[in-house]
Amino acid sequence: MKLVIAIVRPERANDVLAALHHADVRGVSISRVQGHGGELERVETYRGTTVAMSLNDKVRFEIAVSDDFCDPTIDALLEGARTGEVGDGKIFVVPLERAIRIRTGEADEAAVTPVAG
Amino acid sequence: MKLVIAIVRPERANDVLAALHHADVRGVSISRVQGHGGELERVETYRGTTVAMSLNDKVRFEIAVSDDFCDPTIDALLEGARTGEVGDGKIFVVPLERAIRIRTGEADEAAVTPVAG
Amino acid sequence: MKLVIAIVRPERANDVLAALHHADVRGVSISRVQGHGGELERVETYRGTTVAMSLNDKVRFEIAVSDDFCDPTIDALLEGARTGEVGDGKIFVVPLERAIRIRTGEADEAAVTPVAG
Amino acid sequence: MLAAAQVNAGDTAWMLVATALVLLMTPALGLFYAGFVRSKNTLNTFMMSVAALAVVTVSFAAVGYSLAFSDGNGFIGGLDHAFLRDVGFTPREGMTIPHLLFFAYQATFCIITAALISGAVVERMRFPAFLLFLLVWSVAVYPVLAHWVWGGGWLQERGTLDFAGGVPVEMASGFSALAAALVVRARKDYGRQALLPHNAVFILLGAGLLWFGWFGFNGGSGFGVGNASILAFTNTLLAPAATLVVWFTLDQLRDRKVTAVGAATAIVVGCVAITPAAGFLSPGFAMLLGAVAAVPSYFIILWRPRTRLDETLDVLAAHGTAGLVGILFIGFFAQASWNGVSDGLVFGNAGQLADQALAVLATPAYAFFGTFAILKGIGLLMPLRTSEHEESLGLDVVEHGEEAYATGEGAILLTQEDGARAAEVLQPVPVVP
Amino acid sequence: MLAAAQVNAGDTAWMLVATALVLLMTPALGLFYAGFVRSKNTLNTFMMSVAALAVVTVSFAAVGYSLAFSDGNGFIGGLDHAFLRDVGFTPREGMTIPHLLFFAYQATFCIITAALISGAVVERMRFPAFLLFLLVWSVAVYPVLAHWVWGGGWLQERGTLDFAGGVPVEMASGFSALAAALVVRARKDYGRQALLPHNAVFILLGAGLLWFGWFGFNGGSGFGVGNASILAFTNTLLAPAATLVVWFTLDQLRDRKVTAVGAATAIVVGCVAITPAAGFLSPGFAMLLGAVAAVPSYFIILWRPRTRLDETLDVLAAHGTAGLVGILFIGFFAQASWNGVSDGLVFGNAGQLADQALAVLATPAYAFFGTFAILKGIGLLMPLRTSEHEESLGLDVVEHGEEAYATGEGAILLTQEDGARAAEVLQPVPVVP
Amino acid sequence: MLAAAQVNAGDTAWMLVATALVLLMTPALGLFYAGFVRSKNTLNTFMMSVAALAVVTVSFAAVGYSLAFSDGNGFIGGLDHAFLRDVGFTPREGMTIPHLLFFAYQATFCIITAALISGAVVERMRFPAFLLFLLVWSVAVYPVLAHWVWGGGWLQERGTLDFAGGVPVEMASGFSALAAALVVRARKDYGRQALLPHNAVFILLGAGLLWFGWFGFNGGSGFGVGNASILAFTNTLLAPAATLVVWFTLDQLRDRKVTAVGAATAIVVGCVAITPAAGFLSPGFAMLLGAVAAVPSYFIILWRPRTRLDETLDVLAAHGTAGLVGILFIGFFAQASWNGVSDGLVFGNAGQLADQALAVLATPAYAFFGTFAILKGIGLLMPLRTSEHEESLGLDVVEHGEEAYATGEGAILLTQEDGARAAEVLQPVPVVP
Ligand SMILES: Nc1ncnc2c1ncn2[C@@H]1O[C@H](COP(=O)(O)OP(=O)(O)O)[C@@H](O)[C@H]1O
Ligand SMILES: Nc1ncnc2c1ncn2[C@@H]1O[C@H](COP(=O)(O)OP(=O)(O)O)[C@@H](O)[C@H]1O
Ligand SMILES: Nc1ncnc2c1ncn2[C@@H]1O[C@H](COP(=O)(O)OP(=O)(O)O)[C@@H](O)[C@H]1O
Repeated sequence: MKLVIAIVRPERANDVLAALHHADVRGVSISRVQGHGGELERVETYRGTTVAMSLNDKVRFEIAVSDDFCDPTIDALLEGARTGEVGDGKIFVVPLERAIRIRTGEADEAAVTPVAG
Repeated sequence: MKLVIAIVRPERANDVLAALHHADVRGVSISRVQGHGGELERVETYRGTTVAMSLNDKVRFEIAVSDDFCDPTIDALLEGARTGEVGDGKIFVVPLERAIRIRTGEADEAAVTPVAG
Repeated sequence: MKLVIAIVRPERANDVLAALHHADVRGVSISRVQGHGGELERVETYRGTTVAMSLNDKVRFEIAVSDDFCDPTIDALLEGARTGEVGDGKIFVVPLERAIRIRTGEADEAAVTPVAG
Repeated sequence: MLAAAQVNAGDTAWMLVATALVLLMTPALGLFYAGFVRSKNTLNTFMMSVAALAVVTVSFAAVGYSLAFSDGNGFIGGLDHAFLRDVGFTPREGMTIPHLLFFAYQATFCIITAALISGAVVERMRFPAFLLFLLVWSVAVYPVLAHWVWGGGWLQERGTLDFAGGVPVEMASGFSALAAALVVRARKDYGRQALLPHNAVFILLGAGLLWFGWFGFNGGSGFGVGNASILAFTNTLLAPAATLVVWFTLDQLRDRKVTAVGAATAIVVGCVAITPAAGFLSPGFAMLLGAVAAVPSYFIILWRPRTRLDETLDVLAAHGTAGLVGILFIGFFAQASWNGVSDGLVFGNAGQLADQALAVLATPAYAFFGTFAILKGIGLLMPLRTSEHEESLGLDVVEHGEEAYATGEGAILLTQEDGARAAEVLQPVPVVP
Repeated sequence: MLAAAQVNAGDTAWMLVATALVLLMTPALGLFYAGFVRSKNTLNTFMMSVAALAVVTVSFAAVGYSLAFSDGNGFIGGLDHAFLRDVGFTPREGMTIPHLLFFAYQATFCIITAALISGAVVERMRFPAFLLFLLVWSVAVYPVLAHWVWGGGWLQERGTLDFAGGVPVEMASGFSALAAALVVRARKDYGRQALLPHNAVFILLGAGLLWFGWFGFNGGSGFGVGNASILAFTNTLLAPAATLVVWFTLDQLRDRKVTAVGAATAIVVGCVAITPAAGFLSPGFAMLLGAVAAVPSYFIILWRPRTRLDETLDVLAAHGTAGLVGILFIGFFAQASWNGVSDGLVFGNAGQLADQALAVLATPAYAFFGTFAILKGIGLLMPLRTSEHEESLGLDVVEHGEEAYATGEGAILLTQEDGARAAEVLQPVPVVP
Repeated sequence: MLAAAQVNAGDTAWMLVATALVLLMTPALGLFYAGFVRSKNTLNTFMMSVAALAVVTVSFAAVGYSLAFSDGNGFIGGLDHAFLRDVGFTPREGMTIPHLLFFAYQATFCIITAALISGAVVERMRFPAFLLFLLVWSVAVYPVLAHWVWGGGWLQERGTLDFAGGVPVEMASGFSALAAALVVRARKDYGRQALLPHNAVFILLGAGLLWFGWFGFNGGSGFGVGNASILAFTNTLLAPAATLVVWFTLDQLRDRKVTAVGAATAIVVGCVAITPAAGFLSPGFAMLLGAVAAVPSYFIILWRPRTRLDETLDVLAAHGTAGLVGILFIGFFAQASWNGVSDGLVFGNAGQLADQALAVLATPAYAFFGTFAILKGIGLLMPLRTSEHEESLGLDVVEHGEEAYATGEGAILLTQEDGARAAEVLQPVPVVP
C-alpha cells in the first residue's frame, strides 16, 4: 500500500476531487497548506510595513491506496491539478505499512481504496 | 519507529487525546482536515446556488512512536475514535527512519514516545 | 529520497524558512497544527467554564528532498527552529518512493530539492 | 405633514432614534450570542434573533400590542388595538409622541425580549419549534407582564415602579430561559466536553452594540427628552461602568486574570440592572446598583456550569437576576427629589419596597410557568430538539443547510437540470459491512 | 449659534441622526457584500463601498447635488448649487432644516446607491475602473433620476410619488447592476464552480446594520418629525418583518430549510420594497407590500444563477425588482387619509397608478442604458476586469496588495534600505524547463 | 418629567444621540485596533478600550469632570462638581441641555481619548499596568487639557479655538502615545519580523463605525442643533471624503495599489483633522483641510516603521499630527461669516493663528511629559510589560486566560471538584534532560 500526498492549487481542488472520483478513488483527506516553490513572491503593504509574501495557498491531498491503485491515483491527480503554470504542485508517494478502518478495526487492503474488491 | 497517522471525527478528538494519554503516548500533533469517504453528501443552499458538500470535517493525528509503542497507540486510537457509524476514519502507519528532538538535537528512539524508557 | 517533516514553533517559522533558503532548499509546504508534548498546559476560563488547554500552536513543515539533501535540510531546520526551551518540536524523516512535479509530470529527483542539478 | 397639536417635535425626534436603537439591539444580540457558540452553530444562533424580528413584529402588531396596552382588566389588556386599530398619529393620553411611534417603540422591546430566551436553548433546539415558541410566547407571556406594569395592570395600580422593563423584559426573559433550559434539556456534550465560544470578538462587539442600543432602551423609556429620560440615559452610562469595575475586581481576585468574555457579560449585567431603575435613582445610587448587581450574577455564572442545568448562555444570571436586583433596588433607593415620583425605603417610604417585592414574586412565577407550559405544549406537536447525530453535525447544516464560514472546497455545484447527474457523481463509497 | 428663524429644532435633530444613519449604511453594505464573496476578494469588495464614500461625496458636493436639486428643466437641474454655492443655513423653500443638512442627507443617498452597483461586478472588476465608474455614474445617472422625482423634474411634475428612493436609489441601482453585469461579464468560474459566501456572520450583521440605517433612510425622507416620517419609520419596521415571514415560508416549502443568507436577503428586500412607499401606505398595506414583494425577488434570486448572467450579488432582484414593486404598490394602495397627499387605485384614484407606471418604465431604461454606455466608454480607456490569472489569485492581493486575514507566516519584512538584499533572498526556485 | 425652563427639546434630543454615538466609538475603536494586531493579542487589544469604558467613566464622574469643567484657575478646574455634586437637570450657564447630559457627553470624550493611547502599547503592555495608567491619565492629563480650551482655562481665555477636541483629544492622545511607546519600548519582534493585521475586515468595519460615531463627536460639540452643529456635522462628511481621495492618490502613486488598511486610516485621519475645526470652517475649506491633512499623516505612517519607534498603531500620525494640522488650519481659514465667532489669517485676523500656535506648542508638551512621568511612575510600582516568553505566547492567553478564536480541541473541562484529578491527567511529558 502507498500513501499518496499531493500539493495542488486551491482552485483545482474540486477538479482533483472529480478526477479522483472518476478514477474510483473514494477515500481522501484534504487540508489547507501554504507552499513555497518556484512561484514569484508578491509584495504586500500594511501601512508603512512592506512585506514579501513567500508562501502561496495550496491544498494538500492525502490518499491511502492499494499498490495497484497507485498509478491510477497519480494519473487522476495529474489530470485534475495540472494547469501548466509554475506552482502546480507536487505528488509524493510514501510506503504505507498498515491501514486500519476505525469503524470496524479491519486492517490493510480492506481499509483503503478500492474499498470493495 | 513508525509514524502513525489517524483521521478521526472532530467530536472524538478529545476522547482520542485522553485515550492516548492513558496509553502513555505523549507527543502528538493534530490538525484540521476535511475528508471524503463513505459518508453521505449534504446539500447546502446559498441564495440560488445549491451545492453538494462532499467533504466532512475531520481531525488528523500524527504520532511518532517507537516500534513497541505502535500497537498500544493504535489501540488507543481505536478506543477513543470509534463510534461505529460510517465516517469514523482511518489509521495509517508509515515507516519512520529518523526522529530528532529539535531542542536537544538528540535522535531516534529518545525523541519519540515513550519519552523516558 | 526522503520526506522530512518538522514541527516547530510558529514564531520560528520565518526563521526556519530563511534557514532553509540559505541551505538552498526551495520546495516546502507548511501548515498550522496543534501539538501536545512536554509543555505545560495553560488554564483558560470562559464564564464559569474552566478548561485546561493541552495543545499548543505549532507549524508543520513538509519537505521532499533527495537523499543527499536530507542532512543539510535537517541542519537548517535545527538552526532555524531551536530556542532551547521545551516545545521546540521534532523532525521526522520518512522514506519517499516517488516524487512527481505536477506541472511537467517529471518524476523523482528532478522534482525535489535541489531543483537544478 | 403637520403633526397633531400635542406632539412635541423634540420628544418625537428622540423617540424615533430610541426606537431604531432598540431595534438594533436584536441583531447585536444575535452577534453576541453567535460568538458564544461553537462555529457549527453560529448561524442557527444568530437566526434565533432574526426570527424574533420576523415573528414577533408581526404577532405584536396583530395582538400583542393590544393585549399589553389597550384597556382591559388588571391581568391583561383587551383587543381594542388589535391589528393596530386606532393606532395613528394622535398621541396616547398624556403623551407627546405619535401613537404609532409609541407602538413601534414597544414592539422593539417585545422582539428583543423573545430573542433573549434563545440563549437558553442554543445548539440543540429545532428551528421550527423555536419559531412556534416565539409566536406563542410573544402573545401569551410578554404582553401580560407588560400590561401588569405599564398597561394599567395590577402591579402598576399598586404602584410598582419599573422604568424600562425589569418585569416584562429582564425577569421575564431570565426566568423563561430557566424553564426553557429545563424543558429542552442539556446539550449532549454538556458537562462532558469543553464547549467554548468560537469568536470572542463577536461577543465584545455585540456587547458594545448592545450598550449603544441600551441608551435608547432606557433613555427612551421616559418617552421624550424630559428629566426622567436624561437621568435614565446618564445612569445607563454610569451603572455598567461600575459593574465592569467590580467584575474586573472579582475576576482579578479569582484567578488574577480579567477576562474579555467576563467584561462583555458585565456590560450586559450592568445595563440590565439599571434598566428598571434607570429613571428613579440618583446617579450615585445608579453606580452603586451597577456595582452591587455584579455580585450575584457573577457567582451564578460561576456556579451554574457546575450543575446539570445547561441554561447555556446564562440568561437567568445576566437578565433574570440582575433585573430582579434592579427592581428591588428601587424599593430601597428611589429618590423623589430625582425622579419626581416616589421615594424608596432609605428615603422613608417602605411601601415602595413592598410593591417592588410583589413584582419580584409574581413575575418569575408567571414567566417560568408560562414558558414551561408553552414548551411542553409545543413538545406535544413536534420534537423540540434535534437528534444527537444532528447535534454533533451542528445546527447550521442541519437546520439551515448552510455553513457560517464556507470555503467552497469539495462543494459541487448542483443545478436543477443536472439533478440526476449530480446524484450519480455524489454517490458515496459503498460501505463495506 | 442661533438657527435661522424657520429652522425647527426637533426636525433638525432628527435629520442629523437620519443623515448619520444613512451614512452608516455604506460601510454596512461593504460588510454585507464582503461576507458574500470568497475570502480572497473580501477587501476589494468592501473597498468598493469605501470608494463610494470617497469619490461620490466629492462629486456630489461638486456638481451632483446641484444637478439634482437646483432649478433646471424637467430632465436635469442646473449648476446654481455647484460646489455648494448658496448652500448655507437657511432652509430650502418649504423646509424646516438647514439647507446644508439637506445637502448632507442627499449626499448619503447618492453614496450608497453608487456603492450598491458594485454587487454586480465583485470578484473581477478592476478597482481603478470602478473608481472612474463611480465618478461618472454619480454625476450622469443618479442626479438625473433624483431630479426627475425630487428636484422638480418631469415625474414629480406629473405627480409620481417616491418617498425615499424607489426611482433614483432602488430601481437605478438594480438596473444599473444588470447593465454592469452584462458589460463586465461573468467571473471565470461562474457556473462551473461553487462560489460560496465566506462569512455569513458578516452578511447577517451587515443586514442588521442596514436595517438600522434604513430607519434614517425612510424615516428621514419626511425631512422632519411630521406624520409622514412617523408613518415611514413605522412601516420600515413592519414591512421587512412581513418579508421575512414570507421568505421563511418560501424557504421552508422549497427544501424544508430556512436559510440565514436568505433571511439577510429578505431584510434588504423588505426595506427596499417599502422605501418608495414608506410615507404613503397605511401600516397594514405596508405589511402587505413587504409580504408581496418577497415573492418576485425570491424567485429571481433562485432563477438567476441558473442563467449565464453573473449579476453576482443579485442587486437587480433585491433592489431593482423590490423597488419596482414598491413604486407600483403606491399606485394601488396609497391612502390619502394616511399620507395627506394622494390615493391609489384601490382608493379610487387610478391616475396615480398611471404616474407610477411611468416611473417604472422610464427609470430602468435610463439607468440601464446610462450605465451600459458609461462602462462601455470606460472600457475604451482601460481594461474593466482583471486577467484570469489575477482573478484566481484574488483581487485583494492583486488590486490592493493586502490579505484580509494575514497570518504573517512566510512574510519577509522589506525595508526601503534593504530592497536589494530582499530581492536576493526572495529569488524564486529556478524553474526547470 | 417637565424639563427646566431653559432646556430646549430639540437640542436635548440631538445631544442624547450624540452622546450615544460617541460612546459607541470606544467599542468601535476596540474593534479597529483588534483587527490590527496578531490574532493572539486580539482580546487584549480590544479589552484596553473596554477598560477605558470601565475605569475612565468612574474616574471622570468622581473627579475628572470637575477638574475640567468647574471653576478653578487657568490651569485646572476645582472640585465643585466632584462626585457629580450639583450636576443635575438645570443647564449650565448659557446652555440649553441638562447639565447631567453635558456631563455624560464629556465623559464619552475622556473615555475614548484614553482608549486611543492603547494603540501605542498593544501586544506587550501588561493589563494591570494599563488599568492603572488609565486611572491616572484620565485624572491628571485629560481634564487639564480640557480645562485649558473648554473649561475656562488659559487657552480659552486667550481665544484659542478648538471645536471638538484637537487639544484634549487628538493632540493629547497622539503625543501621549509617543511617550508611551518610548517608555514601554518596542515589541520584541518589532523590526525583525513582519507583524501583520490579522483581520482587515475588523479594521474597515471599525473605521466605518468610528466615522458614524464621529458625527456625534463633532456634530454634538455645538451642544445643540444650531448652525455651528450643522456646519460641524456636514464638514464631518466632507473632510474625510477628501482625505480618502488624497490617500487613494498617494497610495496609487506610491505603488499603484490603493490599500484597504490605508483607506481605513484615511477615514480616521480625515475625521481627526476636521475635529478641532469642524464648526469654524466653510465646507469648502473643510474639504481642503481633509485633503491637506492626509499628507503629513501619510508620510509619517510610511516613515515611522523604518525607525526603532514602535508606536504600534500610529496614534501620533493619525491623531497627534492630524489634530495639530486641524488646530493650525483654524488659524488660517476660520471664517466668521460661517462660524459667527472668528476669522483666521486668510480672512484678515492673524491673531487667531497665534492663539492656535500656542495650543500647538503647549499641548504636545503637556501630554508628552505628563504621560512620560505617569508611566515611569507606574513602572516603579509594577512591571509595565510582559516577559519575552509571554509576549510570544500572546497576551490573550497570558493576561486574560482566553483565546479569541477557540476551537475546543484539546480543551479539557476542569471542574472545581476534580481539580486534583485534572492535575494528574494534565501532567506533561517528563522532560528528558
Ligand atoms: N520539495 C518539496 N517539498 C514539499 N512541498 C513542495 C516541494 N516542492 C514544491 N512543493 C509544494 O508545491 C507547490 C508548488 O511548487 P512549485 O515549485 O511552485 O511548482 P512547480 O512544480 O510548478 O515548479 C509549492 O508551493 C509547495 O507547496
Ligand atoms: N483511503 C483514504 N485515504 C485518506 N483518507 C481516508 C481514506 N479513507 C478514508 N479517509 C478519511 O477517513 C474519513 C472517514 O472515512 P469513511 O470512509 O467515511 O469512514 P468509514 O471508515 O467509517 O467507512 C474520511 O472522511 C477521510 O477523511
Ligand atoms: N511523538 C510525536 N509525534 C508527533 N508530534 C510530536 C511528537 N512529539 C512532539 N511532537 C510535536 O512537537 C511539539 C513539541 O514537543 P515537546 O515535546 O513539547 O517539545 P520538546 O521536544 O522540546 O520536549 C509538540 O507540541 C508536538 O506538536
